[in-house]
Amino acid sequence: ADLVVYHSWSAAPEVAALNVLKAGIEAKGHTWTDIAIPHNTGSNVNLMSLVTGGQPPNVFMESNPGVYRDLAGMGFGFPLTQWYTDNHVTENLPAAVAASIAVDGEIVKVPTALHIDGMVYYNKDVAAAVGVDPASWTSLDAMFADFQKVRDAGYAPVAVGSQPFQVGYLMHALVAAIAGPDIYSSIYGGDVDPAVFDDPAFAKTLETLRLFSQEAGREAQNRPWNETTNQVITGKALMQVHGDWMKGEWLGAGKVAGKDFGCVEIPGAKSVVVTVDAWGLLGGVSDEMKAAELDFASVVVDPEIQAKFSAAKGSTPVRLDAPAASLDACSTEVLSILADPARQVQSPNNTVDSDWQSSIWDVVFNYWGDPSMSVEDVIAKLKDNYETILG
Amino acid sequence: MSEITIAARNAKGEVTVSRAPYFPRKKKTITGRSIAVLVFLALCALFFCIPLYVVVVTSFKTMDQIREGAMFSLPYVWTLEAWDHAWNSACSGINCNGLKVGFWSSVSILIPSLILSIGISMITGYALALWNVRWAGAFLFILFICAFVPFQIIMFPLISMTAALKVYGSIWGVALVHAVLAMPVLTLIFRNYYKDIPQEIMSAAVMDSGSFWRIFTEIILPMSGNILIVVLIMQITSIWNDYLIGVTFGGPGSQPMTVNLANLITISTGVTRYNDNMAAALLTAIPPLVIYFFVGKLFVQGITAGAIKG
Amino acid sequence: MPRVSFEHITKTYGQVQVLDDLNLAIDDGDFLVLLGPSGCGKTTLLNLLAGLLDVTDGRIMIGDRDVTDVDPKDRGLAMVFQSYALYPTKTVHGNLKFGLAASKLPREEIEKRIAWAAKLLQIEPLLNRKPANLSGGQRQRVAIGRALVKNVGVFLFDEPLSNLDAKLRTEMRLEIKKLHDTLKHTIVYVTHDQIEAMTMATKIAVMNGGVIQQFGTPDDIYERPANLFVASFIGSPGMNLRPAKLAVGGGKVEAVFPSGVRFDVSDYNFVAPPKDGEDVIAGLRPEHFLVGAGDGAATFDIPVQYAERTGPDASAYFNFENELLALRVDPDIAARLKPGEHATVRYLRGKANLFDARSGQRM
Amino acid sequence: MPRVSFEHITKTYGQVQVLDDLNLAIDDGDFLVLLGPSGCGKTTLLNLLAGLLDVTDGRIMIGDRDVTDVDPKDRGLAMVFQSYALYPTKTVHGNLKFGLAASKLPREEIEKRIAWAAKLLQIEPLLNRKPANLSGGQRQRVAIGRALVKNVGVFLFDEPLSNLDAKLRTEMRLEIKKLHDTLKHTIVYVTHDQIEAMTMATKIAVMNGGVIQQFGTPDDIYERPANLFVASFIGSPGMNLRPAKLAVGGGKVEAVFPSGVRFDVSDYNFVAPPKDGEDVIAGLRPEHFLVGAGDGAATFDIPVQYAERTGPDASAYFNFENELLALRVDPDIAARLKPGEHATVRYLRGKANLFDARSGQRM
Amino acid sequence: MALRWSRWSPQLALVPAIAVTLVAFVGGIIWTVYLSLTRSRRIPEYTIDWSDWFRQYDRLFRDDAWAISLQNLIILGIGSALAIVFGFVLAAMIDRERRGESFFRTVFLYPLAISLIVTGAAWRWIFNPEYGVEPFLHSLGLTWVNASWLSSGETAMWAIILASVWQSSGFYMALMLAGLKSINSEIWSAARLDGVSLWKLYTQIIIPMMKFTFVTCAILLSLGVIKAYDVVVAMTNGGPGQSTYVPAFFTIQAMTGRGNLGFASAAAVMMLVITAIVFLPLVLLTAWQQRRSARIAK
Ligand SMILES: Nc1ncnc2c1ncn2[C@@H]1O[C@H](COP(=O)(O)OP(=O)(O)OP(=O)(O)O)[C@@H](O)[C@H]1O
Ligand SMILES: Nc1ncnc2c1ncn2[C@@H]1O[C@H](COP(=O)(O)OP(=O)(O)OP(=O)(O)O)[C@@H](O)[C@H]1O
Ligand SMILES: [Mg+2]
Ligand SMILES: [Mg+2]
Repeated sequence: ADLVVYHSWSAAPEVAALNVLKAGIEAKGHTWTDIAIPHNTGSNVNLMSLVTGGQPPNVFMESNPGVYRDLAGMGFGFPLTQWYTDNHVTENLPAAVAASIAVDGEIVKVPTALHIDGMVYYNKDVAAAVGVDPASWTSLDAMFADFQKVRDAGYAPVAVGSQPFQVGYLMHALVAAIAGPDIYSSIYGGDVDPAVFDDPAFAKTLETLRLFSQEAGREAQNRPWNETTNQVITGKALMQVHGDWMKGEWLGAGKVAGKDFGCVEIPGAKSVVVTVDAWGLLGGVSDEMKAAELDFASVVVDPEIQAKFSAAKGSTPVRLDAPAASLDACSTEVLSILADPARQVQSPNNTVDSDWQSSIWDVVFNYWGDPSMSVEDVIAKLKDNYETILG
Repeated sequence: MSEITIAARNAKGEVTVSRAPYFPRKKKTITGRSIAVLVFLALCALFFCIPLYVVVVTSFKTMDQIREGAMFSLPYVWTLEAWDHAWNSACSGINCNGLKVGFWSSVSILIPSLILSIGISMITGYALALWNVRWAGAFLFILFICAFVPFQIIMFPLISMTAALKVYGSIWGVALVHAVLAMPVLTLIFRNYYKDIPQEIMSAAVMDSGSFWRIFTEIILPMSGNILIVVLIMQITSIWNDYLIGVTFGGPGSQPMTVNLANLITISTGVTRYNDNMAAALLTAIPPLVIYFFVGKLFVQGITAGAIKG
Repeated sequence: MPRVSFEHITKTYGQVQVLDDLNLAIDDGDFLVLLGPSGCGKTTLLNLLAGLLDVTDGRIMIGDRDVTDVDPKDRGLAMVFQSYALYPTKTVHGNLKFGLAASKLPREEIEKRIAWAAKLLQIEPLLNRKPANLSGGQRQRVAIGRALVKNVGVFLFDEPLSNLDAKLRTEMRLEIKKLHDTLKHTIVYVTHDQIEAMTMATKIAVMNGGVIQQFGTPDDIYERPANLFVASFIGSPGMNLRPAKLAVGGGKVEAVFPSGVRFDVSDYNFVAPPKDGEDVIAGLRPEHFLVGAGDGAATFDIPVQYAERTGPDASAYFNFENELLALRVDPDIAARLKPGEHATVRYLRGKANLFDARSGQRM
Repeated sequence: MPRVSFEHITKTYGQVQVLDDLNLAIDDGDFLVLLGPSGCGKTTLLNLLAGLLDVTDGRIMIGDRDVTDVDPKDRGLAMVFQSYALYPTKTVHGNLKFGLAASKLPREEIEKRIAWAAKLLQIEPLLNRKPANLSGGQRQRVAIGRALVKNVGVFLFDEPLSNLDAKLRTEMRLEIKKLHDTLKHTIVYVTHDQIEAMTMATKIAVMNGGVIQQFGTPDDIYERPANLFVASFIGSPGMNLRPAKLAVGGGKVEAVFPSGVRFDVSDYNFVAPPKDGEDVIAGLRPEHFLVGAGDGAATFDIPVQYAERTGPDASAYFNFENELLALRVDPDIAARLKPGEHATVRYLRGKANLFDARSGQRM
Repeated sequence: MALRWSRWSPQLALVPAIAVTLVAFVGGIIWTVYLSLTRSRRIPEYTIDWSDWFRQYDRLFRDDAWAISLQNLIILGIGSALAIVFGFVLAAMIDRERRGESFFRTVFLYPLAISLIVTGAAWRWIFNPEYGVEPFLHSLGLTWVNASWLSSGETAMWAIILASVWQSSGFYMALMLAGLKSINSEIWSAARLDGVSLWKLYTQIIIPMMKFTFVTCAILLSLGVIKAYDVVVAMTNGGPGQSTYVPAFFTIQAMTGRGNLGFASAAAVMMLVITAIVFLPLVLLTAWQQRRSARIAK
């Protein structure tokens, strides 16, 4: 059958990874029709308008649980729990993955890539030249303490891009790392509790974010994350804190993990944010099409293909039983971090109302760009938004 | 009688020959004020050309040179690599066939969109301006209001409507939406233009033929040259440059070139490949630019001929 | 070729009543000129006949047919417009052909008619040109041709000459008249130019304010205007209109002007017997004055104001009772009239017009 | 009030030569009318004088001043435009005042002049209106007012009446003439209307193709046209122009028409002695014919084509040597002329015009 | 003149347009107004909670980004008005100095042909503090220049205004040129003869005479300003912070970013209200003027 695949990827590593899947699909006798809508041009509304317009794609990349609920409400739900059990996939998934693919207790997504949202990737050459070792940092204070050295050596300590999405991700990674999983869940989890905004740990997080923002020069305005990454790759900056998908950029530039660049979690992190990129399948279609969609799912979660996919994309396989030989230093690091289920929290994309999330982004981004805005202002604003949106 | 005029003219001819200028005058050269005006205009023209210059120059540079900064400098080596890449192998999603794919789908969107949007508005404008229709005044007023309605306010309803008509996600869906959104303004433009067609011509045509369509095709349509040029140019550029409608209403295979371009520009690998981006941007802009350079004169003429009025 | 008649026609635009209970009948083969000042309703009347406007009340007959509600193209008439209304994008040939658009005639018949009209109007060499490339006179002929090919009995013309310069106008006037003489169509012709009306019409209807003031032959209109409006509208320089009092007695009827000048109107063809002391307006045409003493209805000894020569003629203006009195005189005589000097002028017998001062009607 | 003269003026637009070595001098207080067909260069000449166009070659003098390179506003003249060119955004008062903008006059002086002009032109009640709210005649007066307030010696008018209807045109014509009689300004007035030219001018310059064909008083122009162009341009219906051959002999000079009719021109005022057998064109004015036998320069017995009445007059057209011969006749006589019948007409002595058939110049 | 030839064909020919108007526009607006009263998220919900029907608007009025959007709308409106002024100046100069008319016209018009999505890239780059004009000017020694307008919330709107003036001036120039050419040439002659200074001539005569053209331009301009979306996406994507939000951008953002159809609908409805407030006076003015000029023509 002809599968219409909707996604928002078009960076080279992403496309390479998609091609891995495409080969798998075609091996099963299906064809792949591509609809690509870039990020930040309203991808999920576009998905919903495709659905409303009566042209829903068969397979779509989507994490937001709300979308799945909406689709189920419109008769397009495609429950997969049974299929996962029948095919013995569930038992091989890390806890964070298993948690993120279920919506209201029913598995509806097909996980394709695993990332940690806040990882430190640093240029080993720069580190060596300056004489700092990020792997040795045990706390953020230690990290900031080394920054002066980096500056003195003529490098930027940390590359940042002033874009809502980069700042938003950094923020929630910092919340998980500094304020810890409980506060994180009270903000970015399914049930928001505005009381945690008053927690001193949250204020500390904001102060830390301010430190990062001070690293952003005028030229950081609107700088895309791949350019940010590129500053580190080309040795202009020491490090970057971002989702580990930036590894794709490193690999794309022909660099080798562990040799050219290193990766560590945010120093002293109390917990890490796990992003699972996942596909949704369209229900309410013919049996033939359902079979084809399930073939797609089986290709995606196939351990061999996972390994190849991850290598291409720069992600970590979503299965614990993916061939270990294919893992690079950073993936190994990620999997080792994920060994402790208590230190994992889910990406907001999987849990939280997009309205709420984007309001946090707005507030945080304003804070980032406006030095005169105080921590108290942020907290007041967030509380206010909470009243409006969820209250 | 004709002989006579010739004779008179001959007489005048003879006088002319035997004459020398008595008060010869220096040929006037350009005045100071003219120079000032021309200099000012030239500076403005320069300002207007800056973005185009930057885009063009960059599209011919290598990435190495671009990294040096100096965006106003000329390329050290002129290379067509970026153009080739943008046209043939740039990726949009999983398909790396370059912009040429989107180019053709843009063309195939453009044509039905033009026909539909101009067709409906033209006939409506004609009926409103030259025929006696009921409630014409009220309808015109509503159209006038509609012309001001922001697209956003009816975007969502339009999705449902095109879905109900089973044209969502196809070229026809995009064409229909273009026609709907352009209809109020274009109708007003056509109506204003047709209003100036002498009433007597319509009277004559009604007495000669009386057929609505026949008068339209044989008399009015051929008289619409000026306005058609203006509207065509306006519509070609706005349809060709449209992104939002294409991305919202175009399904797989019917997304215009601008969507490809956005895919290319918004996310690209590693270093932003400015040269590729600029080449792609130029490729996207070429058709409307070509039209402007060649028929821009007619556009201004059309406007001057009263094509667009309040 | 049918008779055309308007019966009790009323026309209002919104609140404005433009025509009010108008009646008019045109005989077969007549050349009727509708003459009147701007805005008097001439075009309206023509458009009603053509069917381009709806009547508010009344009936329009062409021959025995009530055409009041018939579609314009089916009324069997053809119209020539002021600006010709040629289709600018069609060639002359195309213009003539489109005139037959609704007729469903066979091709050959259409071509035959076009050839006939083109020949008649001498526009054969122009058939492939566009109107923009024609001179004013040629356009005019094409417009007439477009009407001719329709082969109908009634022709309407709406000020077809008013866009032309004086010379061409004279020529086209003659051509239209010749055409009428040849083809004997019934013609309704609108103009506000009295020369046109006088020279072309077999009948003139003088209109004012939506009302027909007088309907008659050109001579009637000029020589025996029915009322003050017609009297003052026709003629250039206009008729001199002066208040006077009738003096009946001694076998004589005289009009006495305020200054005491007595004007003999005994030979006037009164409609009703004149009453002594009645207030009248006397209408004296400039061309019926003669300079110098002699026999006449009256003799004036009045000062010259000035004289002007207009080419073949001259007009002289005298002061009579503190108003200008216009006379048409010979240029040679005009040259001799010196402003300020007195001169004796007399008025021809039998040429005066008298109007009731109150009703304005001819007496 | 100064004398104006054009000396050897040449004007080209790009490649097109519009005026060629033109010379013309206007005396102080003259009312000069530039008369000619459309496109002959009248407006060009006026604009050169006003300084709105630059001459290509030649010199323009106003009084003793060479103004060829002087700025329009400093030439000391005022102009009234065809479309009046009133400033639509200003009131009448503002229009008059704006015309003095550059003059740096004291306020009171400006107001005094405006009051004077407004009074003279009777536009006092209109001073606060905008041009859009004025009638054609009122606009005309304001335009003249704007020129008057400038208090200059030379006035230029570019077809100021051509936008008006016939009646208003006659009135305005008189007003302008009166104004000239009162103020005695030098006036240069452009028109293509010969009636306007004949009635207003003290001098007329007839132009054609950028060349002055004749310069003289209205009578000169009408009675003694200098060449065929002037002869055919002036008069309506136009002069009848017919080829003939001179027959000199027996103390008589005669023009013999091809049909053999002999026309006695012994009393003609030849510039050069007439030669026997010379080819000439005879110019006969329609109004110099008389119907009936009697004394005259020639007698024709020719068939009537048709006659038309134009109100006070009538024109009759005869067939003479297969072309129409136009005559002006009395309406009563016209009524008696039946198409097809022969009639005898004669031409007044001493009224003929003769032109050299080759050069077209008056003999 | 109202003519009688009314038959079925013209009425029928209007059916598509009337259908489009009623269904798409009138229907669409009603639909959106309705949605703005619901709690619709990504897909429409059709239940209205009447006890709290105003919630979306309530939220909108308290939303800082919305306030910024409105403020920016005004700034953009005032700023873009420069396009009219600039367009007029260009037109006046081209009209006076006929040399090179067609060349200048083409140059000033070409930005209209290109989508800002395309030229936005160039503009962003021009304002880039690393590669753009600023380092270029600094290298010329003009180190006091700050041309990195996109980097700060205070100046980012300037960049947007500049780009939109750049894009639209040509169009206004064309309209103005048309207006200027329709002015009777004798007015210029009269003014020259009167010795009126150019400044006075333009300010007191020409510009007032062209007020109709100016009103047209103003209508088109405000239309463009209210609908402005592309230019923001192309130049700043709303940033820095939310400093360059405008209502149209806000609305789309509410739909795409926040996935909140009800909220977006409320914003869209407010856009319509603003449009009405801005245009009603203009529309009435135009209608009044037209009636007046029609009366004068009589
Ligand atoms: N559509 C209309 N609405 C209102 N009044 C109108 C309309 N058309 C014409 N009129 C009025 O009707 C009257 C007669 O108009 P009509 O056009 O018949 O005059 P006319 O005699 O042809 O004048 P003209 O010589 O100027 O052509 C005028 O007063 C005119 O203002
Ligand atoms: N700007 C110009 N460029 C080229 N030719 C011109 C220009 N202005 C006038 N002409 C030509 O010069 C000739 C004289 O023009 P002008 O306007 O002086 O005529 P005119 O006698 O005033 O005619 P009208 O009676 O029509 O006003 C015409 O043939 C005209 O075509
Ligand atoms: Mg009329
Ligand atoms: Mg002229």
